[in-house]
Amino acid sequence: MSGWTAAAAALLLCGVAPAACGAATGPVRRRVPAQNLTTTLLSLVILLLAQGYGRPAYTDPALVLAVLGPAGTLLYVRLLADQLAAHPPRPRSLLAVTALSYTAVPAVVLPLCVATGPGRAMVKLLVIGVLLVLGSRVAARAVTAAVSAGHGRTGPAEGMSDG
Amino acid sequence: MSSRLRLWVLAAGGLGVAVLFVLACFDLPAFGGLRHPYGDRAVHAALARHTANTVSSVNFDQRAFDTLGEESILFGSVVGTVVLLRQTRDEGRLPPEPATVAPPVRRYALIALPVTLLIGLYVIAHGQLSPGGGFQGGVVVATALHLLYIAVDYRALERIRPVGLYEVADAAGEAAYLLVGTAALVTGAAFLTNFLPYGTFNTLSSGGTVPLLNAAIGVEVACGVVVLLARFLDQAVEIESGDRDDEAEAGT
Amino acid sequence: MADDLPLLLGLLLVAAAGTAAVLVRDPVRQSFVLSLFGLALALVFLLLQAPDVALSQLAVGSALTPLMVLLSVRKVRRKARSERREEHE
Amino acid sequence: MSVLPYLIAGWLFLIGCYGLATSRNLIHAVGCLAVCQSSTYVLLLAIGYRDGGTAPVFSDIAPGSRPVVDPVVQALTLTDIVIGATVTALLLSLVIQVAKRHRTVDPDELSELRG
Repeated sequence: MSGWTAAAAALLLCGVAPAACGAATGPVRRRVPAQNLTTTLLSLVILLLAQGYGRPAYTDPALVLAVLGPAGTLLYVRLLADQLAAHPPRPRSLLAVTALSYTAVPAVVLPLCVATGPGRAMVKLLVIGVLLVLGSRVAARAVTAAVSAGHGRTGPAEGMSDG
Repeated sequence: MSSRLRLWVLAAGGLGVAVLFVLACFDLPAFGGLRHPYGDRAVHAALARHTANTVSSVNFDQRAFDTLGEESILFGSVVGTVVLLRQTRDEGRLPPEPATVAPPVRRYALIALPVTLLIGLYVIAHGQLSPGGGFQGGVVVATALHLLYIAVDYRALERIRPVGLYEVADAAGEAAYLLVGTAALVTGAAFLTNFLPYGTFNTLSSGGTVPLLNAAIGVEVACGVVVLLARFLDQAVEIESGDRDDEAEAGT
Repeated sequence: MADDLPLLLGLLLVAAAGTAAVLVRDPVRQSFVLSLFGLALALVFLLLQAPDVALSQLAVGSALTPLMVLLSVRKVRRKARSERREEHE
Repeated sequence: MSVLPYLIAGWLFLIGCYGLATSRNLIHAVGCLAVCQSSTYVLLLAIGYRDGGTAPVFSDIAPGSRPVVDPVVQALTLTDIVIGATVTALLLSLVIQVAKRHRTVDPDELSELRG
């Protein structure tokens, strides 16, 4: 097993699995940020595996996940805005999730860039990294915005408030 | 049947399946085994036809007829959903409420829309080379369009999404697949034979009819998913059952 | 054995996520678990050396399926809510 | 490890069936059906796996340089995932219709309605 694959397994065990647990249990306010964190970390795991198997072609799923993961999170925020506004997540935990992805993305992408060397593959890696950072940033912002919009509103206008 | 009895029947059936399945597992070729007769032949055939992505070659060349069947299931379920979720006579339409979107979210979604669209098209176009193809790329393209629903609101999405056109394009994708298959008949070969020149290995134009069929599937899947989601969004956002509390708005 | 470690982890993740997806009874909560299940499946497909299939699963599982489930829930609940309002009147 | 992936596939199928049979909400049942469906993907891909093999995609490796896994099962699975999503959509639209006509999505209440 190469070092890259070992790193992927470690990230899977210590990053993706706890994040997935957070997204699978608990209230909606925890699930939405945790879901976004899971997609970000899984995308990094895929990048590590691609390097470990020596197959640049395997980065395509990571690329797709880097754009569709935040899209999924934003959909959740949009459709569950009422529940998020009713029970807003703590700003500190949101900040922690964002900080975690901010550190994890460069910590994985930059060594991969060094390993691949300059070229088309490196540009692709950097694009994925930028998309991941932007995605996790906007996910946190969207949650905050949904919460403040919900407080400004008088009643649930649209959405799925639990009856 | 009482629910208790039902659970017992389920338990008996599940146990039977489990026992038989486990017994069968031990008779299956061991996981990770080295004997894959079909796989080896498929790889050989794909390389002979200059298609770098063997999976695409199997889907759109060696088993193209099977994919036609799969595509028809997709087409059928899109048509079924359209029929089931149409607006009935006793339902009225409420104009969707304009949503307020936070500026950073709007900016991100408006930037991500073309990027996602581009990635989807890349996935479709490189189907015969790298992982991807019409099925995956089509879904990505369709999802990209719905970023507009996140970025602005449902009314903006409706403006760029004439559902009728997408329905026509969906059918056109299905028809294109059939036409490419029929074109093979004109050259004297069997239905859906790969009749075009195979091209240079590992270039965009390689693989003969594979890129064409890939594109046809891409169009069909993308348009089919857009139509599907349009029906669901209509139901969830716009259509109200008019015989209840929305009599006033049911005029349209 | 060490070479199979990521695959083993992925398979266990899939089994756990699948079980959770069935045991979570509320459709909204289930949609979260289903999307995680899709992610875990995509990972296992990649570990089984099937990037095409992983791509397919990611495309479908990350946004499309949860969106359809959430929209259906919204429609069904809105129905129930307008009904309840009617009963109160 | 030699049968574990097969067993996981079997487990997914059984747990999905259990969920289908005990579900109190049709939308939840559709999700359980998706779990059942996924078991076939895991089983098929596990059968096509080869130790030390890599994906049968030759855009970045030379053909013949490394052993590859079975592409046929991958092709079968790949199309079915997308088809499965549209079939899920069809089922969900049936659920919406049921909710419209019978004002409930609980299968038990629905069978009571039939008498």
